[in-house]
Parts: sequence; structure tokens; C-alpha cells
Amino acid sequence: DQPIIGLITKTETNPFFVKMKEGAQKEATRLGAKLMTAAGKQDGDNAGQVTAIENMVAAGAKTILITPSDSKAIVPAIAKARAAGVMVIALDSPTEPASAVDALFATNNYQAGVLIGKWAKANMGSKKAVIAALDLFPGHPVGIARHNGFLEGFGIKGVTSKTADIVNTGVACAQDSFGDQAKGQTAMENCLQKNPDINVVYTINEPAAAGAYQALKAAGKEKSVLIVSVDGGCAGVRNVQAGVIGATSQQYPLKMAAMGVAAGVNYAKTGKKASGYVDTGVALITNKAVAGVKSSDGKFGLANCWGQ
Amino acid sequence: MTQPSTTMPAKSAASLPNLSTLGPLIALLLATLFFMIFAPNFFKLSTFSLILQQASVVGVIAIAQTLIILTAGIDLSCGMIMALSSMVIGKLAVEQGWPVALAILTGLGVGALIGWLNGVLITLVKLPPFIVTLGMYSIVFALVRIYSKATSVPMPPDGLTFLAQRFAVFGATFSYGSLLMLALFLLTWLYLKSTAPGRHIYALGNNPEAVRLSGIPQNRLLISVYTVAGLLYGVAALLLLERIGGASPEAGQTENLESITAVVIGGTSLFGGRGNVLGTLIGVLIVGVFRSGLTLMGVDSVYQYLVTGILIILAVATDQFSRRKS
Amino acid sequence: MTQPSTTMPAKSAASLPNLSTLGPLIALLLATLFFMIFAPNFFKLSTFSLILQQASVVGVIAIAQTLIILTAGIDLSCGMIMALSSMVIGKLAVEQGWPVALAILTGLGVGALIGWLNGVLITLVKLPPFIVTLGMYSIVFALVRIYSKATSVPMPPDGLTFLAQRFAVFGATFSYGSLLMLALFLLTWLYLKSTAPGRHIYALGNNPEAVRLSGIPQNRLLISVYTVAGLLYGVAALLLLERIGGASPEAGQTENLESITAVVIGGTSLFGGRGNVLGTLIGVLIVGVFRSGLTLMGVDSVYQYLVTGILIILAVATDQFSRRKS
Amino acid sequence: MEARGLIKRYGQVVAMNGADFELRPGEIMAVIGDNGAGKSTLIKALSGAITPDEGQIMLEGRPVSFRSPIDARREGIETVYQDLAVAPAMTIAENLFLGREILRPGPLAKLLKIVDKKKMLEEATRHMQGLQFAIKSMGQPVETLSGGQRQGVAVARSAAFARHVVIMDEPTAALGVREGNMVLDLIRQVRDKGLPVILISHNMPHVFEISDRIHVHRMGKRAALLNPQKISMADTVSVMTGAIRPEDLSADVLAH
Amino acid sequence: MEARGLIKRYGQVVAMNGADFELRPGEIMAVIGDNGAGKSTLIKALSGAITPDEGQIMLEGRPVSFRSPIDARREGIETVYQDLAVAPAMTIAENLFLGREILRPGPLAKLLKIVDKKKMLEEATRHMQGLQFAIKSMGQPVETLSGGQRQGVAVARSAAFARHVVIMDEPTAALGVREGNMVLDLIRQVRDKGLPVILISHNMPHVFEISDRIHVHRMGKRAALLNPQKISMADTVSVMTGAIRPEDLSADVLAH
Ligand SMILES: Nc1ncnc2c1ncn2[C@@H]1O[C@H](COP(=O)(O)OP(=O)(O)OP(=O)(O)O)[C@@H](O)[C@H]1O
Ligand SMILES: Nc1ncnc2c1ncn2[C@@H]1O[C@H](COP(=O)(O)OP(=O)(O)OP(=O)(O)O)[C@@H](O)[C@H]1O
Ligand SMILES: [Mg+2]
Ligand SMILES: [Mg+2]
Repeated sequence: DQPIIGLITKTETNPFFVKMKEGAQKEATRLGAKLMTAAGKQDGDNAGQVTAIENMVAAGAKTILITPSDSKAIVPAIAKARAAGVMVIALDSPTEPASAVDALFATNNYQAGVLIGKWAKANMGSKKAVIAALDLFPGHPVGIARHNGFLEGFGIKGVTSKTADIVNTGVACAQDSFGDQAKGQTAMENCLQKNPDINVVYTINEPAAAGAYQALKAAGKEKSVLIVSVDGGCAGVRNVQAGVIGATSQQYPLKMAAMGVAAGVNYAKTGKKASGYVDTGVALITNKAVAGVKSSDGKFGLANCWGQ
Repeated sequence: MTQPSTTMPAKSAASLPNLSTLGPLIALLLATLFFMIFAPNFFKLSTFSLILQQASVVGVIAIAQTLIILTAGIDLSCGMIMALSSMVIGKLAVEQGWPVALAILTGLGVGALIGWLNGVLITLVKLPPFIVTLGMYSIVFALVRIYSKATSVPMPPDGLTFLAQRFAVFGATFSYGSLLMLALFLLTWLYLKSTAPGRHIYALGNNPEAVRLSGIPQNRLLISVYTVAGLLYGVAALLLLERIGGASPEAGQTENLESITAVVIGGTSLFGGRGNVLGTLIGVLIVGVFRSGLTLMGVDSVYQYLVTGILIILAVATDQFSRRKS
Repeated sequence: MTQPSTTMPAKSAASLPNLSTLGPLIALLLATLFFMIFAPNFFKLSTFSLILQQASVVGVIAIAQTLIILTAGIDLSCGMIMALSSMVIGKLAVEQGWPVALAILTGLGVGALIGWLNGVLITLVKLPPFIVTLGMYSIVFALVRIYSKATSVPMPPDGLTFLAQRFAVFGATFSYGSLLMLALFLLTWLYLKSTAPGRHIYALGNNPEAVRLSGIPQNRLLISVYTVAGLLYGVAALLLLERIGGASPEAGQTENLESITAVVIGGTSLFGGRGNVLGTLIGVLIVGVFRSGLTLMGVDSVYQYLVTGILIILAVATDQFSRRKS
Repeated sequence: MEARGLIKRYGQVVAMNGADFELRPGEIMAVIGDNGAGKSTLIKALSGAITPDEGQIMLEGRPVSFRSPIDARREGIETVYQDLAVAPAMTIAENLFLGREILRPGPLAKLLKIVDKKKMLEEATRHMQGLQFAIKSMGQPVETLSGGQRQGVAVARSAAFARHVVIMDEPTAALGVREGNMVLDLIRQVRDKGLPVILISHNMPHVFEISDRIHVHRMGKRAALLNPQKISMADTVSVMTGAIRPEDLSADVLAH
Repeated sequence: MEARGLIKRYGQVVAMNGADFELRPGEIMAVIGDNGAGKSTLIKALSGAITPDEGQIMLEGRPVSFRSPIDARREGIETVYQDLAVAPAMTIAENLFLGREILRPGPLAKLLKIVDKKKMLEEATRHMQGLQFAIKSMGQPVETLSGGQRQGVAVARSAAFARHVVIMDEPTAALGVREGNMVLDLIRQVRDKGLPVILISHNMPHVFEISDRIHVHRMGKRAALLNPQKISMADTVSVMTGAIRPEDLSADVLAH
């Protein structure tokens, strides 16, 4: 009998999760497992994820991989599934408490932010930075982690990985982009209108960065403004190579998914559950390496990127 | 959607009360039959109990939405009011240590208050329900984030009330929450069918001028509908808290469209005055059956969207054809 | 929302065509005045050109939405049709190397085709527009993801057409896209005001029975409205492509609510038959002015939700009061 | 009931232009006039459906101001509107009792306002019996009725519930000969209960058959008050259409 | 125009139960009957607004089947419906010309179907002039009109555009004496153009004044076809209400 493995992502739309699904599918086919997929309606749709867990348990999944939309609120539903003998692995972001799942295969979003923050700071040197932040969505944990990480890396005081709110000290303009290119562009346009001196743009992901670039280009400022981002999708890395994005923190969703599926197959075969935290890593991708910040170039980025 | 019109000879048969839930029911039965045949594990009592549980939150919201749509209104703020209400209950009961009953009452009160405000803006200031509740969605969205500091509040393991408990029937566990939803549907059905204010709600959507001229205190009625709706969102908040075991600041963003969908699938006209709350229950269940059945069939989640879209259209088409027959 | 009713003596004055855009206009002027005073940098030509550019995509969609709402319908699938259409144009022109004109024609054709399908399901199968377009949203949502493999398609640096170009007036750059939007608004206004089919659209929303009995080919008219709407979503897709410089699979998820909001703020009744497409333009601009103004004031994004909610309600209330005065 | 100098404007249109009105206890007052003369506007003002811009309404000598039909209903004024304020999807019985449903007996039922459908159907049948409209069932939605049948429902409603004044705006317009006569009977019954009736009608034979006085409305105001016992139908029509000026009438045909 | 054995059921209600009908060129045929007798249902079948369950309609000898009002309009049949199919928010002129707007001259205007508002206003004024309804402007929305004025709009529309048959369902019901007479004039003018007219009315004086033959409808079918020159009004009402059986009438009062 084929082992059934469920994968629940945050949304159906974000390419990051779509690629994660593809990675899982490929691995499942390779290992002879059956993959079930579901997603929330939108970022933050906790109830949808709970429903998906229940339906997958009912369908006989023995392993569930989940990228929790709400790290705390999802915990009781996970507990119920685990009580029914299902191994639950969190992908991409942890639950709170982290012990609510059997294992976590993830990347450190705060660290990803720190990397681009440091790089941006080193790039700016002594020039006075005027920062715009194109965030995800009000109160979104991934958005908060990346944003605050960036600020810490940039050297803003008083930010730590425990800070629960978006910190806006030192930021000239903060806008939500919903991780969407068009909305990112609108946000950037409005920020430029507010403060034409903006010279550093932190973006939540690469589509938002592409939108920001478009706005800067229209204003004739694409050369003088630094854009940093997080994700490391192939389109994003190509933008790094083209000079659209200065640097991006690359993450590895396919790796997370493949590891998760492998662990699920292993559990089905041997009954041994995976455990602990496996950091799937983050690498800074830039073609303008700076001293003191470890980075890889675009070629490395393209070889390891997700998507097309 | 029955078009508003002075004359509707051809359509009038469809509005006979006994027929209006028959169409959706046939669609529900067809869908169930389909999945019984094609979805492994679907034909189990536990699957049905699961569908009921999953439907309970949207179900209670859809009751309120039905009341509002019957008056020719609409409520886009429903899910957000629920989110705020659940956050209030969660924070007060768990973080501030208030007595559970008091926290729940406060949460229900907050829901009712915002509903009342919706009602006042719609009736007294005479603003379109769409705009009032859309604006309220934005306002409450912000309030939820400010109040919760964007952090969720987990419940104690046993929940706050008995609603978190489940009981077994023939090996399948049912939740008290789904029972509460069913009871509320039954009550609302009786209310709409058998009480004077219930009938006035229909009349209001049917011909507001007739209601005005007949001397019914129209504004009071409409405000009370929105207030009761707010209260029901409070109840939904409680069900949500108990069902997912915590208050999440991200809750409530999709419930408006989901509940309106259930109402319309259930055969209630968006123009008001025609429909049946039991149809809404069937609408909620149809959506739940699709979701469950497709997952059990192992349909990829992207294709689930494709199939759900087709099935929703088919379900309502079935409804239409079964009405035209009769 | 003018309630559907046989008798509406008190409200009828509001439907006089020359008054119906006055209310929204006053709201727009008040909002602009407010931000001129309180938002630094707001009172600049470049801010206005920016608001126009940002409004262009939703603006074109809102034109189509106005047509549909005037017939007492609604379209929830608008944004998704646009997303599919932009993906088709992007893929064909950039990835497959089709001639640009052919790729654009194909994209427009895809939009029109889906719109036509909406229209056929609504008129011939007689399904509620809400359900048909909600189902279509799901279906097209899945199609976009399957077709694009969830990957975006970047445009060549200079765009595909002249629409990507900008021109300067007194130092502020305007885009040809926003000009196109304004032109389409004007055309639609003339069409609705001065052509026979345009007047029939009003009549259809006003009293569909009157249209039927007067021998106007009602079904053909309604299908053509949905088809033209689909075509306009195709145009919006082109504007989107040129504006953001690429086709994104994530596009199109919020445009339905945004466009309906603009239509309703603009004074068009969701019950059909009453309203004005120029009001919709004002509605689109009001939303844009709020977004720009609040950002320039430096309002935190959570509080922007709060304030936007309040302002939308206020804008429509202003409209109401200015109507009641006249 | 009395009204003085009522004015109502709609934009540039002056629908009522200083209209006076007076109704005595127990009389049937006919209101006649050309189309668009402002008759419906007048009685809408009297029944609270619209608020006049100027002028005063008095009930038993004291000034009243109706801001809504509820206010007028509270004073026991019942109205049949020309455009028949009925809810088409609801049954005849429900429309008859809209706003004053019969409740089930018992305190709980009263508290919850549970309607007594059976009783309402019975009562509705009883009320409509006087009119013999060949309606199969009182449980039928009103939208399935013929035009005349709908009017019958509206007339029966007003006759059944009035406590003070009954106002009927063209109650017999869509009615057949037989049904029209029944409505006239009904109006007489109401008068015999001691309630005054205001009857707007274009049907001169009906007006002359039943009314005690005739109020001629012309161009938004009262042109004359006639005595149907004395004046001829032809002269009445002449006054109404403006062919005879009211001043030229002999004093004995005027009513006081 | 002829119809045989038309049947229309709504659930259990049989609105039409084997109705026959016959109309000769150039005649005015009155259709009378109690409320709910099925008159409106009959003419809705003749004008394509509803499709009968059974029976056949023939035009100039050839059988036609109207699946929609468009089909009937194509044959030149114009109808004034009892519930006045007007769009309330639109102007009088637009309602008059709904579905056959006057277009601006020039091929481009024809292609784009640009309406000639000025011409339509003028034409509307001309059409309505015959009726003298004291309407200020043809650019007024119909919902601001009085009940009778609305009816005038519907009547004027049918008279202006008919090419074959004009059907009027109670066109004078809400009209004043003067306006009612004008509509009768209008009907005569239509007849004088050679078009036959079907007139449903409850107003016996009107019916006797104008009609060539009287079709009495009773319980969903034709009870008798009377000659208004020969029969008295009282007898006609008796046939209509069922007090006299049609069989008991002397042969000379019947029409053929
Ligand atoms: N809501 C309105 N807006 C503008 N004008 C109006 C409105 N209501 C009525 N009028 C105008 O006021 C005048 C009087 O109308 P009203 O309905 O009182 O006439 P009426 O005497 O009842 O006529 P009828 O015998 O035809 O019913 C008419 O010219 C009408 O056009
Ligand atoms: N859509 C419908 N559904 C059910 N019954 C209907 C419907 N339309 C008409 N009827 C019934 O059919 C019968 C005939 O109606 P119709 O309107 O033809 O009468 P009519 O002769 O025109 O009466 P009136 O003189 O009052 O206008 C009535 O008893 C009516 O209740
Ligand atoms: Mg009147
Ligand atoms: Mg009739």
C-alpha cells in the first residue's frame, strides 16, 4: 500500500509554496508515495488549514507536512492529528511552541533579513540611508521576522528576533505589498511621492522587489536606489544578475518539501518519526559581494534556485 | 436571482415556500451520491460528522447572512466581527483571567454592538449595506490587529466551554458546536416562518414601501436584524475558538464570500424577500461535501479550485432545473 | 442602494441623471482638500498623475463592472479573467515569440470568450450572476496557475506597446495607460447616454419585464454586456502588463471587491438600472486619493485600514446628504 | 379631520399648491380631479406617507404632524394606496395582516410573537368573503393574483382595520362591475360603523352613488366642494376639467 | 387573428380553460369579464408574453407560435399591459421609444445606434399631445408621474407603433373622465387607420360607446360574443356575472 502524505501550504498563489508543492510531488513520485495537497484560501487562513488537516487525517494520511499560517492557532489541530498517530512536520516556519510538531524543516526568516540588512549597510557605507520597507501584510509573522531581521542587520538598535511587531524606527516609509508585484509597485510609487530621497528599499519578496524596481524606473531612480529582497526564486536571482535587485536571501522550499516527503515515507516504512529542527539554510545571493558578509554569486543562485 | 420587477408571472411558482429548498436538496444529494461512489472513505459516519464540524462556524455566520440578505442587504464585515469577538473572548478569558461566562458575554456584546452600528448606519443614515459593511470590515480588521498585537491567543487544552467537547455516536465523534449550529438553523427557520417579525423580514425585502406604509417600525426591525447578526457572529466566534482551540488575528477574512455563497446556493435571492434559511444550511453542506469529497479523492489542490468552480455552477443549475420542472 | 420597489416617490429625485455624480464629486473634492491641507507633498501634479496611473487597471475593470451592475448583475470573476488574459499575452508574446499584435488579440479574445461564457450561463441557463462569476473565479484561478506554472513572465524593458511609455506635462509624467482609461470612461459614458443599446442596459436593470415585453432581444443584450466586460478585462490585462512590466500569476485576486466598491461609491445602485459610469471614475479616484494621501501623511498601514474604512463610509454619507439637499 | 394650505413640491413640479381639505365624522367624501391634479399627493400627506412642505393637518381640532405612516396608523387612519402597497411574494393572508398579525394565544406565544397562521387564513377568508373575488386560497402569494384581485386585497385590508378614517385611492379602478359594487357596499358598511371615508375615484357613477360631498381637486388645490344631490354629473365634470369656473356655479350646488 | 382552445395552468390554478378568440380586421373588440376571469392571461397569450400550455393562435389564417413578445412585435402586435411595463427611472420619451429608439441621421450614427434625444422628445410630445395629460416635460422619469399619467404613457406607446393589432388591457382604468375620453378617441383613430383593437375594460359605458363586438370571458373561456347595438348594458352584465346563461339569450343579441 502506498503511503499517503499530506502537504498543506499557506496559499495556492505564492510561487514559493507552489514550488514547494512541486518539489514534494517529484519526491513522492520518486519514492512511490501518494501526495495530497491543500492550501489556505489566503495568507493567514488558519481555519482553512485546520479543515485540511482534518480531511487529510480522514483520508488516511500518516504524515502531514504543513507551513503554518498562524503558528499558535494551528497547534490544537496538529495535536489532534498527532493524537491520531499522524506524524506532523512543519515546513518553512515553526509552530509556537516549536514542540507542537514532530519536526521542523525550515529556514530562518529573521536570519534571512539580517543578511540583506548587513549587506545593504555595508553597501551604503557612510551615506545616509533613507529606507522604504515594502512589507507583506499587517501583522504577518514571516513579514515581521524578515523586516525586523533586515533592520537589525542594518544596525538599527533595539530589534531582536523576539520583537513581535514591525519596528518602524529608521524607516522613512513602510507599506504593505501583499507580496504582489502590482501592489508592490503602487506602494513604492506612494513612498517615493512621500519621500523622494529614498535610497534603500527592503522588500518582502522578489515580486514586490520587481514592482519596486518598476516604480523606481518610472521615476528615473533605478540606478541610485538599492533594492534588497528575500526568497531566491529563479526569477528573483535573474533580477539580481540583471542588477534589478542588489541582493536577495535565498531559501530552499524544494529541499524542505523533499526532506519532508522522505521523512514521511521513512515513517511509513519503519515507524520511525523524524524529530528536531533542520535548518534548510539561507544564502545571500549578490553579484556585488561586500567585505564581512558571506555571499554567493548569481551563478550559484541560479543553480540552486526554485521555480523557473 | 429573481430580478426585481413589478410583474413576474413566470417565476412566481419558484417562490412557493415548500419548493424553495427542494432544488438545493437535490443538488446536495447528487453531490453526496457522486462522492460516495468515487471518493474512498467518504461513505462513513465520521466523514459526515467532520463535514458538520467544519461547517459549523460558517454555518452560524450564514444564518445571520440569510437574515440580512432577506432584507435585501448584505454583510461583508461578518467574518471580521467574528474575529474581533473571538479575540476579545480569548484575551479576556485566557490572558486577563476574567470569568469565562463574563468574557463570553463581553465578546457577544462586542459583536452585537458592531452589528448595531452597521444597522444604524444603514437605516438611519441610509447608506448602502455594501459600503457600510465593507468600511466596517476595514475598521474592524485594523481593530483586531491593534488589539491583538497580531498575536494569537491559544485556549486551554479543554477549551472554555462544553462546546469544545465531543461525543461519540456509532464510533463517530460529533461536536456540540455542530449541534448548536443545527439548533440555530432550526430556531431561525421557525422564527422566520412563524413569528410576526420573521414575516416582516420577508416583507421588507419584498417591498420595503409596503412595510413602511403598513406602519411596521421598519428602522427598528432592520437595526435589530443587524444587531442579531452581530450577536450570531459572536456565537460563531465562540465556535471558532472552541473548534480550532485559539483566537487567531488572521481569522475572518474569507467568511463573507463563503457565507454569501452558501446563502445563494441555498436559493435565497440577493435582491431580498425570497428564500429559506434551511436552503442556506444545505448550501453550507454542499460546499463542505465538495471540499471533503475532493480531498478524499486525492484531487490536487489547484484542480480542486477548478472542480469546485464547476460544481458550484452545476449545483445551482440543478436547482434551477428542478424548479422549472415543478 | 435604492431598494427595489414599485413606488419610490421620495427617492426618485436622486435618479435624475445630472445629480447622480454630483454627490461622489463633492466627496472627492472634500477628500482632496483634506489631504492638500494635511498630507505633505500631496498638492503636486506628480501626485495626481500617480493616482491616475495607479487607478488605470482597476478603472478599466470598474467600467465593465458598472455595465454589469447596471443590468442588476455582478461580476466576481473580473480580476481573474484579467490575470489569465495577461498571462496569455505575456506568454505568447514573450515566451513563444508570437507577433505582439497577435498575442494581444488572442489575450483579448480569451477575455471576451470567458465573459461570453459568463453571459450565456446567466441568461440562457438563468443562473444568478453571483454564483456564475464566483464559480468562474475558481475555475479561471486554477487555469491561471496551471497555465503559468505559477511563474511570472517579465516583459521586455520597453514594454510591448506604446502603453508602457510615459510623457511629461509640466514636469509630471503621465502614462498612456491612464489616458486610455480616461478615454474608455468617456466612451462608455457616451455609449450609455446616447446609444439605443446603452439605454436598454439601464432599462434592463430598471425593469427587466419591461425590456422583455418591449421586444428588445434581452438575452443577446445581456450576453453582449458580459462579453464586452470580458474584452475590457483583456484591456485591463494589457494595462497591467505594461504598468508592472510583466505577467504575474498572483494578479487579479482583489479587483472584484475593489471595482464593486468604486461602482457603489460612485452612486450606482447594486440593484441595477440607476447610476452613472462617471460616478465610477470618481469612485476609483476617491479610493486612490485615500491611499496616496494616507501614505503621504505617514499613517501606519494598520491605521490606514481603520481610516480608509471610516473615509469610505463618510464619502458615501456625503453623497447621501448632498442628494437629500437637492 | 382638516387640512389647510398644504404645499408639496418635487423639484420644480408643484404637486400640491395650497390644498385645503375637510372631512366630517361619518361622511363619505369623494375626491375627484384630472390625472395629475394632485389627489394622491393630498391623501399621501393625510396618511403620513409624505410630509408636506407647508401647511397644517388637524385631527379632532388638534394639530398633528405625521412624520411616517406609523403615526397616521396610530391615529387609526387606514389607507388603500393607488399603487397597492403589497408584498408580492407573500400570501394574501399575510398581506392582509401585515403589521398586525394575529398571534397565537398564551403568554409565551405573545412574547415570541408567534403568528396564528390558521386563524389568519380563516379571518382572511372571512374578510374577503364580502368581496367574492373568486380567489381559491388565502395562502396564495399575491403575485399570482389578477390585477383586480390584488386591489380587492388592499381594499379588504383597509376596511377591516380602520378605527378612525379610511382613505381609498381609486379602490375600484381595476374592478369588474360586480366587484366594484361590492366595494361600494363595503364602503357603506364602513360608514355605517360611523367612520368617515375618503374616496378618490374617476368613476362618476360610483361617486354620485355613494358620496355625501364631492371635493373637486384641480391644479394642486381644492377648486370646489359640491353637493352630489344637487349638481348634475355633467356640471361636475365641467368643474373638474375647468370648463365651468367654480365661481360661476349657483350657490345651492355647493356643499358646506 | 384567431385562437382556439387556449389553456394555461399555473400549478392547480387554471387561468385559461379552453378559450377561443376571434378578431376581424378593423374592428374594436371589447373583452369583458369578472376579475380573475382570465382576460389578462388571454391577451398575454395573444401577445407572446406567456406561452399557452395548449391551443393554437392563427394570424391571417396561418398558425403562429409566439415564444416571446419579440415574435408578436415582429408581427406588428402592440400591447398595453395591465401592469404597465415601464422602466420607472427612465424618462417618458425613453419609455415611449423603448426598443425602437429614433436614431440620429447619418450612416455612422445608424451603425453606432446613436439616439436622437431631441427628436424623441419632440415626437413624444407630439404623441402625447393627443392625450393632454398635463405632463410638464417628456424628459421626466416615469416614476414621478401620477398613476393615470403613467397609463397614458403606455397607451400612447401602443397607439403610436402598432402596425397590425393593438391590444389594451384596461387602458382607462386609472384615467380621469376627460383623459378616458381622449383614450377612446385615440382608439377610434387607430381603428380608422384600419387596425383592429382588442380592448379589455370594466367600464361598461366605454365598452358600449366604442366596441363593435363584445367578447364575454367567464371562468377562463369565452362565454358569449355579443352585439352592443342590440343587447342592453344590464343584460351584458348579467351574462358576465353568470346571472343569465348565454344559451338563454335571444339569437339576435349575439354577434357573429
Ligand atoms: N415623486 C415625484 N416627483 C416628481 N413629481 C411628482 C412626484 N410624485 C408626483 N409628482 C407630480 O405631482 C403631480 C400630482 O401627482 P398625483 O399622483 O398626486 O396626481 P393624481 O391626482 O393622484 O393623479 P391620478 O389621478 O393620475 O392618480 C403630477 O404631475 C406628478 O407628475
Ligand atoms: N403567475 C400566476 N400564478 C398563479 N396563478 C395566476 C398567475 N397569473 C394569473 N393567475 C390566476 O389566473 C386567474 C386569471 O388571471 P387574469 O390576470 O388573467 O385575470 P383577469 O381576467 O385579467 O382579471 P382582472 O380583471 O382582475 O385583471 C386568476 O385567478 C389569477 O389568480
Ligand atoms: Mg393618483
Ligand atoms: Mg387583468
